[in-house]
Amino acid sequence: MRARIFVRLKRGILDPQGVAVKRALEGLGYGEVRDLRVGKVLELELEPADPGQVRSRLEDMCRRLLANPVTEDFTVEIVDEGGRPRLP
Amino acid sequence: MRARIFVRLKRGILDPQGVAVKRALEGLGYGEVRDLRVGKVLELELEPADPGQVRSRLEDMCRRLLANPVTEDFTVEIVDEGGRPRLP
Amino acid sequence: MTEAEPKVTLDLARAHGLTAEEYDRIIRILGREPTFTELGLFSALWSEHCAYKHSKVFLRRLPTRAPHVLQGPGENAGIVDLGGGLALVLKMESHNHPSFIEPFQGAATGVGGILRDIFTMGARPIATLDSLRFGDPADPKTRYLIGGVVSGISWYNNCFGVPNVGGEVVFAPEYQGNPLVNVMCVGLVRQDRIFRARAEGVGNPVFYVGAKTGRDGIHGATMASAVFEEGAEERRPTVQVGDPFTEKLLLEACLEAMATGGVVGIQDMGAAGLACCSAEMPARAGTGMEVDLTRVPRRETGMTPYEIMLSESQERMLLVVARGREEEVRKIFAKWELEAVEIGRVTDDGALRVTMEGRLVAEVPVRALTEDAPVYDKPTARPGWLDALEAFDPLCLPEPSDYERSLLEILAAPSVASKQWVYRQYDHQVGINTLVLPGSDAAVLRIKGTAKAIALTTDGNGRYVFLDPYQGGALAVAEAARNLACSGARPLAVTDCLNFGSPERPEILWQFAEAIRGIADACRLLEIPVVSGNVSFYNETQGQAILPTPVIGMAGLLEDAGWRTTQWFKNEGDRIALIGPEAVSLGGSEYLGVIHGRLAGRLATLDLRLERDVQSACRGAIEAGLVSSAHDVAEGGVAVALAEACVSGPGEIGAEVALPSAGRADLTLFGEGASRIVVSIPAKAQRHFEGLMQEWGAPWRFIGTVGGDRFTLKVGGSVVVSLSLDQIAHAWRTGFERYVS
Amino acid sequence: MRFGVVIFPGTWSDCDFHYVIGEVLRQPVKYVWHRDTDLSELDCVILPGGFSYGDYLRAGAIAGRSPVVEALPEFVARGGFVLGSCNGFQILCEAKLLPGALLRNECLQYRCQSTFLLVENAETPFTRGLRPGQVLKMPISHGEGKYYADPESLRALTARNQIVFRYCTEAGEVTKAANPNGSLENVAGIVNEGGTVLGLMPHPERAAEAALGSTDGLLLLHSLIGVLVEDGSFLKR
Ligand SMILES: Nc1ncnc2c1ncn2[C@@H]1O[C@H](COP(=O)(O)OP(=O)(O)O)[C@@H](O)[C@H]1O
Ligand SMILES: [Mg+2]
Repeated sequence: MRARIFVRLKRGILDPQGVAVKRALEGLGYGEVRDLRVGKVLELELEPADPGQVRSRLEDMCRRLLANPVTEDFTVEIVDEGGRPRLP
Repeated sequence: MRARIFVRLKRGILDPQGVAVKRALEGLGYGEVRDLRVGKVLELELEPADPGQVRSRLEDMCRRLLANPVTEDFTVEIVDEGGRPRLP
Repeated sequence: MTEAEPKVTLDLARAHGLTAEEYDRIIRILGREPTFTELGLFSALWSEHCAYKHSKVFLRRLPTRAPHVLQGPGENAGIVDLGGGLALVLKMESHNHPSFIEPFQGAATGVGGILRDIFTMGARPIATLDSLRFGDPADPKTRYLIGGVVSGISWYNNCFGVPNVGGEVVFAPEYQGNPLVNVMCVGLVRQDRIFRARAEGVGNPVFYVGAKTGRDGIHGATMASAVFEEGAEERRPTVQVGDPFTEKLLLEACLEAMATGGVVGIQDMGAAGLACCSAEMPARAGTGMEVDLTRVPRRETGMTPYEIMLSESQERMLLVVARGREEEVRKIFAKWELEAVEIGRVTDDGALRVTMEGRLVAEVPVRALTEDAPVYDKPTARPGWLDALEAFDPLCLPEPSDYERSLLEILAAPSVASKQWVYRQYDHQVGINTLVLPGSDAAVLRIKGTAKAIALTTDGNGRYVFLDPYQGGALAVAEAARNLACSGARPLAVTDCLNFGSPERPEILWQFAEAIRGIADACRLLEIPVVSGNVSFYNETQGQAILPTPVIGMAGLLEDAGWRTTQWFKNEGDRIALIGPEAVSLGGSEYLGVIHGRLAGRLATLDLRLERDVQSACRGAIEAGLVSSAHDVAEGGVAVALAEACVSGPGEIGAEVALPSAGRADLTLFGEGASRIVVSIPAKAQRHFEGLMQEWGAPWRFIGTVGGDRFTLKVGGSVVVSLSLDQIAHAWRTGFERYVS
Repeated sequence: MRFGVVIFPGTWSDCDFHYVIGEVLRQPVKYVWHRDTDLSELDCVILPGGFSYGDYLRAGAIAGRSPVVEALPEFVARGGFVLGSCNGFQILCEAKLLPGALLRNECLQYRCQSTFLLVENAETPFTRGLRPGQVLKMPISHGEGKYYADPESLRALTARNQIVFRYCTEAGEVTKAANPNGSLENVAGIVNEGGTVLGLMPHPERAAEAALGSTDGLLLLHSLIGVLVEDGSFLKR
């Protein structure tokens, strides 16, 4: 069973990395980028289990360790073998 | 128009951060995690344009700056407003 | 004045941390109710953090003048003369509350803030030091905090490119809910290039430079002045995020702009952001200021005037530029890819006038925000609990059955053990000035282009101050100066960071007042001016205050960099001498804490004249070229000082020492007292050394010899400790790491 | 030999290199701004340590696409030397002037400490004053210094003797314990095929004066400018 977890800075929190990368892209001629934010993605391979339960365990992991509640939001996706998200 | 770009270490390259996070999760009682890898996700807001063209511009950006071909793979996703990937 | 803003009431003022009396005072000053934005300005500038309302009357007792002081307290940082047209800028700040809420960003932005305080004076930062306090090392929360704080400091320091050359890490349960993160920075400036935070020159344009403004840290200043309660975690969204890269660009751009002569005054937007700068800069110059918030670069949409004025977004500065030089200044910031926007001008009417989209949102006399801020002389009271603590006699406790084990336990105590795990994460060499790296009593940095060097240290012992605030305060100064003496330096100046509980409690305020009295007396006798500092009150959780912790940052001068001396033994056959008095106490000692789990007793009496003579004697011997190593005897007593001298250097070397008995062996070995230094000298220098000691009138005695691969201690003729260097080194090297990795 | 020390936004070892070249070695040296592309006045370009562009995205990534770096291939083609230390090494790899990449330290922490380097190749212009097997003492200071190259590239590097320095013990043993960042095969520094572009994670400029603990870093610069070092064991260029 596979899942991915996105951890990103909360809206409104400065993302200096995003700003620097956006500016670098502009310098390379990619002016079409209006906004860019950099986050983390964790790709997990899990023991097979009931998807609903897996989702709630993953959310627990995020709250307890993977995301910093002060500065970050997270989303959890259970994905199929091709890497496409399954609907909840 | 929105897109996201995943940049991850190539398979075969040790991901010490992934190892450390996996171990920490085990310590917290999440033994169901068989494998975990940490990557980057860049979320972009772009000028509206033809999706096919956008995709190829994004792939260019990856090749020229966003991913290091020696160590990293990338995938590009054009997403709808809800954040769900549109099919190519 | 604006429809959208909430109506200001007493309740709203209270929610902003203002008292009813203070609110009345505002109405009296303005002759009307304040607008919402004005309320924000008053609440920020009248907060404890900005106004020092509870501490001002006590701080006046500190000696701040000396012929070499070029700038005392009152500016962003203090400045002392180094000779040859150079000056040293120094300042220390706390970032305790933010670091508890978000350790990584809290500590990182703490570094960012203190760096700006230094380069806003026109100086290039040349070193930082960090003084840290945490709770129980075995608690997972502590590990999380240390990990976050150290990596935050490491990230900001290293990315910015300033060496971190020293500091402290101390553990005590009293810091569990309220860790301390104090960072000191020193910078170097040419005396003709010193800048001040003054808005001089009516009509001069005011420039906003650096990062864009977001909703970061709004209310940070008031938050830092509020006692922590259960549920404090909910205040989290106010945490600021640092960008050391932008700060580095800001440093280069500011110094370049200052060098053109086009900059009149400059201040960093730190606590209370634009509000603080736009009030303090004209207040210092006796002018006024007009600011149009419409022009302030923003990161977010829909920000209100209140939010823009109070935002604590990092990496921003306010500049007053000489009229006619705008283009020059703008170009320099553009070169460094930074925003520089004219947002206002200096006026002559003493008012701060803030507009947004053509509307006037605040109009306040700047003096009202600064000089007219309330000052309190609140009651102090000696806490009753001290009687029982003082009455406790440590010698009523059983003597350890195994002194070797006790010594190893103390060496492995995380407050005593090696802090290499911390400082190897900090760049401590960038700038290629660091002659003595972290790991000795004080760091030493050369001053390029001269023969001179400076020595830097931070010191403070909350246990001592808790048991005896007056002596504890004085001891912190004495120890810092002693650390400098051991490295061969003569103290130049103090910057302090005074971390205490709530000043609204008479016992806490008494601790504060007494500690300051101690600091002041020590500084006066040792002739070291206090040139800058910071007060951090309200360090408590649920009514539980931290140990009162004044941290003393001190800078010293070595006229000849060649005098620099390190703490570790170097040569087989060197004689070991102990300079200083015999009198020690187990009261408040590390031994009592580690072995017996107690914090009680009386401290050994500090004799400041003796302290001065011991330091002079040590420095005299160093300057005469007689000393191979010098190490301050501090926490853990002489046994620990000697053991450290054996294993803290690049190579390990043993020692054989015989101490006269001072009563029980635990008192002799682990007793703590001021004014003591362990030195090693080549045998052939012995005569000369004896003569010098005589001259300085410092008590001293030879106690042993360097050499071999064992550490042996005799007390009153019998061997009480005989350990291999491996055993000692292992205990001391792994004691801290075992908790953090 | 005329040196140019490049400044990117976020570079911090620029002044240190400038000082060592100008004040210690007394060689002509100037700063080069990252937008400059005219390197015709220079014989050696130094890419110093620091956090160019904050090291955001990947260390050296953004600087690796800057105008001055884009001008380097031509500079090298006409015989110029390039020395990249720390962030400079990362930039050279990102710009593909050197093979491989530098990953986050395996310990996941920044490391500032003294290291020992085993000289593997004493034939390059930067090392001809050294002996193969010689051990140098030089500090490191980085968070992303773990050298990585795919097996094939690594084989090629080894075959062509492009690995110049490996982390070792004081006695010259290449051990795991002596490897501060998890670098593949303890690689600390490599050169391009021509031997004229050197990248290394350690800081030679911090090991250029006895007062700072080592002068071994000077040996690299001495080799380059052709001053006799050691006991005259190599010939002046
Ligand atoms: N404990 C202290 N001892 C001496 N000077 C102090 C102390 N606390 C504050 N000061 C001085 O008061 C002034 C205001 O301090 P502070 O508000 O901390 O500065 P900033 O606005 O940069 O944070 C500074 O010049 C500072 O050096
Ligand atoms: Mg400040």
